[in-house]
Amino acid sequence: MTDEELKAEVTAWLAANWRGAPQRTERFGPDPRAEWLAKVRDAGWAAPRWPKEWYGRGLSDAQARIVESCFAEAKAPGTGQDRSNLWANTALAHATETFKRQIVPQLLAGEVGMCLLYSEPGAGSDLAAIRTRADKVEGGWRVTGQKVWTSGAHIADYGMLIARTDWSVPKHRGISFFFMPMRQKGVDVRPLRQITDETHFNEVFIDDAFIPEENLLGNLGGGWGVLQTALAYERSVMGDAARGARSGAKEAHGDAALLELAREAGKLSDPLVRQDVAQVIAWRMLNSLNTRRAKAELKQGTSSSIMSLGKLAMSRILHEEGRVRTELLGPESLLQGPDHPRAEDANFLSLNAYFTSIGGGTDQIQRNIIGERVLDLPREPEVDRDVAFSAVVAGR
Amino acid sequence: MTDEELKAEVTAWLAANWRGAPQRTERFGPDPRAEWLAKVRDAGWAAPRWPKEWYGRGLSDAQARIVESCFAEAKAPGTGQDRSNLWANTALAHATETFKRQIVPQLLAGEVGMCLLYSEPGAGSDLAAIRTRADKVEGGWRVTGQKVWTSGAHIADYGMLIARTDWSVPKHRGISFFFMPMRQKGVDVRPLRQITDETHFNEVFIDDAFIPEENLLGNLGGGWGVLQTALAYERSVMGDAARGARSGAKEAHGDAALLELAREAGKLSDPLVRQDVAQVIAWRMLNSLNTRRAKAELKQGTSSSIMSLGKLAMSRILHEEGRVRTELLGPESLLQGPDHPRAEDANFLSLNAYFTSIGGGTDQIQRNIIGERVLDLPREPEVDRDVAFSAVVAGR
Amino acid sequence: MTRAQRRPWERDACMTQVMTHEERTALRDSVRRLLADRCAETDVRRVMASDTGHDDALWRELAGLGVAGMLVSEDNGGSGLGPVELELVMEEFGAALSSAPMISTAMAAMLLDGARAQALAAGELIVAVAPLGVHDWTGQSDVRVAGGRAEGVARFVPDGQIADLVLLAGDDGVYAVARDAFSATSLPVFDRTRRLADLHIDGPVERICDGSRVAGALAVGLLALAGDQAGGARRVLEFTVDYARERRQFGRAIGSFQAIKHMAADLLLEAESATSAARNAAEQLAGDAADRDGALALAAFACADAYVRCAKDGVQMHGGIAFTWEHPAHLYLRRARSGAQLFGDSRHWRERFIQALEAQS
Amino acid sequence: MTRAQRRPWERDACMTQVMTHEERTALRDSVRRLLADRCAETDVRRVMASDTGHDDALWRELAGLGVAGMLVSEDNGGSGLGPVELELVMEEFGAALSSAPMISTAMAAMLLDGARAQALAAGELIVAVAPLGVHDWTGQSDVRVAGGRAEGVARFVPDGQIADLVLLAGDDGVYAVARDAFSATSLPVFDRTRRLADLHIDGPVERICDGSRVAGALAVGLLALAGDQAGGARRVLEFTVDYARERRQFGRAIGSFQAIKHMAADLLLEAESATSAARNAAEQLAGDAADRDGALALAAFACADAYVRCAKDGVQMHGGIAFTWEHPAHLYLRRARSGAQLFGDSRHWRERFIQALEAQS
Repeated sequence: MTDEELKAEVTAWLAANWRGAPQRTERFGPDPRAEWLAKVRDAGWAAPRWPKEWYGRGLSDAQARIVESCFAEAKAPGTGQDRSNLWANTALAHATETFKRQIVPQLLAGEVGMCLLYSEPGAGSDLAAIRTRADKVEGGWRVTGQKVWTSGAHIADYGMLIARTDWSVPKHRGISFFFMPMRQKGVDVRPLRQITDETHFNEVFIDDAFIPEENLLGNLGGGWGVLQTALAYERSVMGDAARGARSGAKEAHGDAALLELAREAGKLSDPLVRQDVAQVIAWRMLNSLNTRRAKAELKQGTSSSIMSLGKLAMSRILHEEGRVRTELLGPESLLQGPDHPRAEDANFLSLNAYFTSIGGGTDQIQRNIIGERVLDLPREPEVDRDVAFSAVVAGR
Repeated sequence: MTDEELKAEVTAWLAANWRGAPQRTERFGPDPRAEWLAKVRDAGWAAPRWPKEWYGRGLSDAQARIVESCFAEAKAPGTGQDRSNLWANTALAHATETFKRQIVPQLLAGEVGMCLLYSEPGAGSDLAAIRTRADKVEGGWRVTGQKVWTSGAHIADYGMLIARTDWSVPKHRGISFFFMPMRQKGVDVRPLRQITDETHFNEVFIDDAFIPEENLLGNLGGGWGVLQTALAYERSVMGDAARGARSGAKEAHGDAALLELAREAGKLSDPLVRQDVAQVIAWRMLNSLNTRRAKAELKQGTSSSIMSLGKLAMSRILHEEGRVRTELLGPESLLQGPDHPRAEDANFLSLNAYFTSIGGGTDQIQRNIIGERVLDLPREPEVDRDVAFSAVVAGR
Repeated sequence: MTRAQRRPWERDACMTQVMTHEERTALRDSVRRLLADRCAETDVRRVMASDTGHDDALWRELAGLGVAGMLVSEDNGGSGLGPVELELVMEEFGAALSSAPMISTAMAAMLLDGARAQALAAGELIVAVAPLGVHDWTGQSDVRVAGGRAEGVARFVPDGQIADLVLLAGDDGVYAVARDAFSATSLPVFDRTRRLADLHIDGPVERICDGSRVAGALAVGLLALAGDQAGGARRVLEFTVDYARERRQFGRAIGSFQAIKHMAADLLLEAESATSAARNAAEQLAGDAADRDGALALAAFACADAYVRCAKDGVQMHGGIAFTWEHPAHLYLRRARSGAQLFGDSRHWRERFIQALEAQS
Repeated sequence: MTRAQRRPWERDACMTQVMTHEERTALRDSVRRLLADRCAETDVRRVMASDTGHDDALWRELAGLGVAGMLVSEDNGGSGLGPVELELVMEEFGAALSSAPMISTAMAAMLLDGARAQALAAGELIVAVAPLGVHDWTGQSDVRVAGGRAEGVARFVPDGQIADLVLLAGDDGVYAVARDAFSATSLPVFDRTRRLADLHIDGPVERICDGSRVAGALAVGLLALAGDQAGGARRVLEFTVDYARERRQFGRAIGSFQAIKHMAADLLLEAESATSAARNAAEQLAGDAADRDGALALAAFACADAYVRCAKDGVQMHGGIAFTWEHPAHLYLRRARSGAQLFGDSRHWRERFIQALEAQS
């Protein structure tokens, strides 16, 4: 099929079928657009790069992008999930045949809610130190443990879970990866209140919950590898989703916003304020320029070390912008709540900056990664590297 | 003897003997005041706390301070060496009887020049990793190796040397401590040019130099312990000798100096400059207040964790003052030399700040020490702790 | 305050006799014990959630220990102590996140006499102080006093929501405003351990002293805040270091990693410097020293900055656990942030500090 | 420079054709090879110790590669290249601590035409540029031009000590001063790789163009300096990281300690951001973009600050060895410090940056 034929087919199909769909407002949970998504899936547009057997059309990347651009033009959602659907990609790559048949179509249509069950209270920076255990029983596994920092667990049908299935080997080697059914006795989801007074996350208490045999992804004990591919998907999907302010335009913390706040506060003629505002805006711009350069260099085939710096840079930007906003507001920053949106923004930003500087690997872990993977500095001696995890636990 | 009698005796002795002496201008090397110092020594005033056998008078600390205050009043040097003479104290505590008899009187009279042979190019932060070797021969030791950051080596008669005498044990345990004769073939002293373009230090190349048997201090292999007491003496003697500017009053970098520079530069009305200047002066004051509080707490018998912070604090002060002075001078700071004393000061301070932030343990080492010894945080895993030093060297 | 103006702890004959080190330690320990018992984290959270943000029963008990009347002369039923003791006690209040109206009370003690001072010392009378005119650190109050009446709004007044009496403190005099002549709007504050109110004033006032006492009251308020900050900074560092010793990742206590260890060392320098600054300011104030203004200004910004940094880095060092509401780290961060604005920000006080240096040179 | 004013690389027809990525890389590589060969550390130290601070033979060779005439049009014997190529080459000059008079030459190329431009491109004519009036970043020059003569002192002029010709660049016009109409006092500079001179001018001048070209020349100078700084920052980080990989203490490479590793990671962010800023400024300048002034100002302070920080922390990370004269780390620190003053300090350029933002918003 030529590009033109493909374009014509997609356009015609959209013209015949697309009548709009409800907006998705929650990032997690069952998708209100499920009916439309099922239609897209059944027509083969959901994951056009995938083989026909898996609801796709086996298109090349270039052709798939044509499909995506037709959908984008029509403002219709649902295509390109072969790039963007974390859950479906992970399942397709690693699930058992039986389970894949069941779950992939549901995931493509957004018919099931999903969540991530990775971090634990005792395993944050050191994720491989998880202690949630999955013990083999007739027909599946019994799971007991506790997970934290889970988004959407209260509306999820399945959780992508890492749990320890072998305690006699070093920590990375005894982990397995599952799709755990969430709606069962033994899974208790509680909201986790953040320092920002929001509850975007849950704690999940798992007490003798059951996972059927076929819900194992990858090999038993090979969960760390599955996790790495899932995390890579997640990174490429989520991009840089650091949020700024709470009230008003959440992503509006560009250059103009801070300058505008300084002007509003009557402090734009203050030479100290000008230096501070200039520096924060400069860091934002430098981060954008770095990203742009990284992409350009990747295209030119030269390797780019710059990509990894974004999160660390953003962490400094957010903390420093919180400080400058606070300084700009003076006593007003003592307040919070809907009647004081500028103070709310400054305080929220100051606290939520930790979402970036701690979440998804602290700044400290990030510097380790940059030092070791980008600058090729030697790793630290790892005391638990070659030790059976049960011995590490006993050594506490 | 009553305090009054003691005071009368010292005063009378000084009245009878003290006629002034040449000033000492070099911190190292033979002392031009040697004749006077010998007189003080022979009268028993050089180290009044020491026993009579060792040129002292066996006085209590309180009485010794009376002697010191009489000397101070007369502006006569030479007493209180039982507190201040690093070399004599080390020798008295650890030298062999034979060597002590010879060297202690010479040291008290400043008749011999001394230097410290501790650091090596490969053993800076990790001082215990020295590789200068001392091999046993008939009647003494043969030494080969290289030392750096030695002050006064070119005018020294002896160097206090640490060298490795046993390679088969972990690094701290194979070190011995010597008084090495410097004026011999096999000891080559070369000036070391610093980034400030000064040469306060030397490199010392040692090639098969000889140390007589009796010049060993402490036990063979016990040098690390001797070193610790010598370092403790040194710290208490030297105090905080971080230097400031090169031209003019070297120690004048107090509060007034920076303020005065800002005024001279016509920038004292600049609000940014005012903030910067205020902050540097504040850090200096806080450091003084910390020191004062530490001393007061020590007197009250409560332990003080504050004392250890001074060097780290001073490091920040010096680097930041260098920055602010540079900022104050603007283009003038591009210059150097005697015709541009303000620029010379700013640039010297900016470079010489590393004397404090690197010398005598880098800021990084200092933070380790504070973290471990003051805050009781656990040490890092030490890969070379229990390994024969020869194996550590082989593992490079 | 003018040099000549004597403060309560100087006015009183017995006050020339300073407390001994042992007496001070005993006072501090008794406050510490009471707060450990009655101002534990659960109590702090309970008071945070309450309407008034005030634990009156605890305040009465503190008054019983002589804390409320610390700066009130013994003639007036107070303990007749001075800035050094105030600062020491405030370190405990700060460490415990106490919302007791101690800063307001200390300031009021510098302005009140007689029966009101007595009621203040007994913990029966809560008094808020609103600095006006050149002393208005908010820049937003607009109360005008004329003909025995006052009208306008005093903004961001600490403890205003529970005040029985308000003192308007301006250069031209100090005026008492009784309960029926003002209404308080409790402000929705980011730091719920330190309540603030806008006071809408409209009614008769009573002139209680001239303006020369105001600077002394403000100095005491600033000192009390500095003590609170120094105590808070040390406490947040303390529990952060405790956590770093216990929390294990990668098979090691996280405090064994240099990233954490070195942050802790830097914070120790900050927290100890803040403590030195606050205690020095107290001594200078007690001794009526020549560089008192500089010492106070230094304490103001050194303590504010140190607390913010310790609280901020403390959260970072904890990692995820401190991102939860139920962990106390953010309570300290909120308190540090509110203290850094109260009575003027660090930039203001650095400017005042260099002014003091200029005046001396 | 006014928007309408076209720069050489636009004036020339062939210049609309930008160099390909491969051509640029080839240019950079040839400069890099030449510098590796002829501007190694020993060469740098030799030139530092010399009276003139200039390696004329190397400069002629660089001219032979087309570097001196980079911004000179092909008509005038130049290479007719643009800001993007200039910036790239300057990164190499900065990395190698080259004292070649490239910044001056690039600025002069924006102001000269004809035979002089030709001699400039050939490396035969060294031209120093002294910005006057509103452009005088030193604030200390006092040259007056009137009646075909100039008199006064132009301060801190780069390469003034070797200049055959001086261009006085003011708002009201650009004037050439021949060798016999000025005398140069070579200044005792802290960074001996970047020589400066005070020029005592007294004699006839020749008006060569009006003042509208001056801003363009200054922009090119600023860009060249930014490139130098970005290249220097990356190089000092590079050899510091190399050292941290090799140097062992406590039985481990020091780069395995978080204290060193994390500093290196932070410096990488600085050095890469500087590089992005400098290259972006070059593109904006080449494209005559609307936010060119902002991009240049951003590069000016981002590159200066990044270089100072990388050079400073680089010394610290090395430890004692970098406190010696014979180690090259301090040469980079000196160069970073001199660049941070040249053409105005970071504070000045942050102010210009926010002005550019205001103009856009």
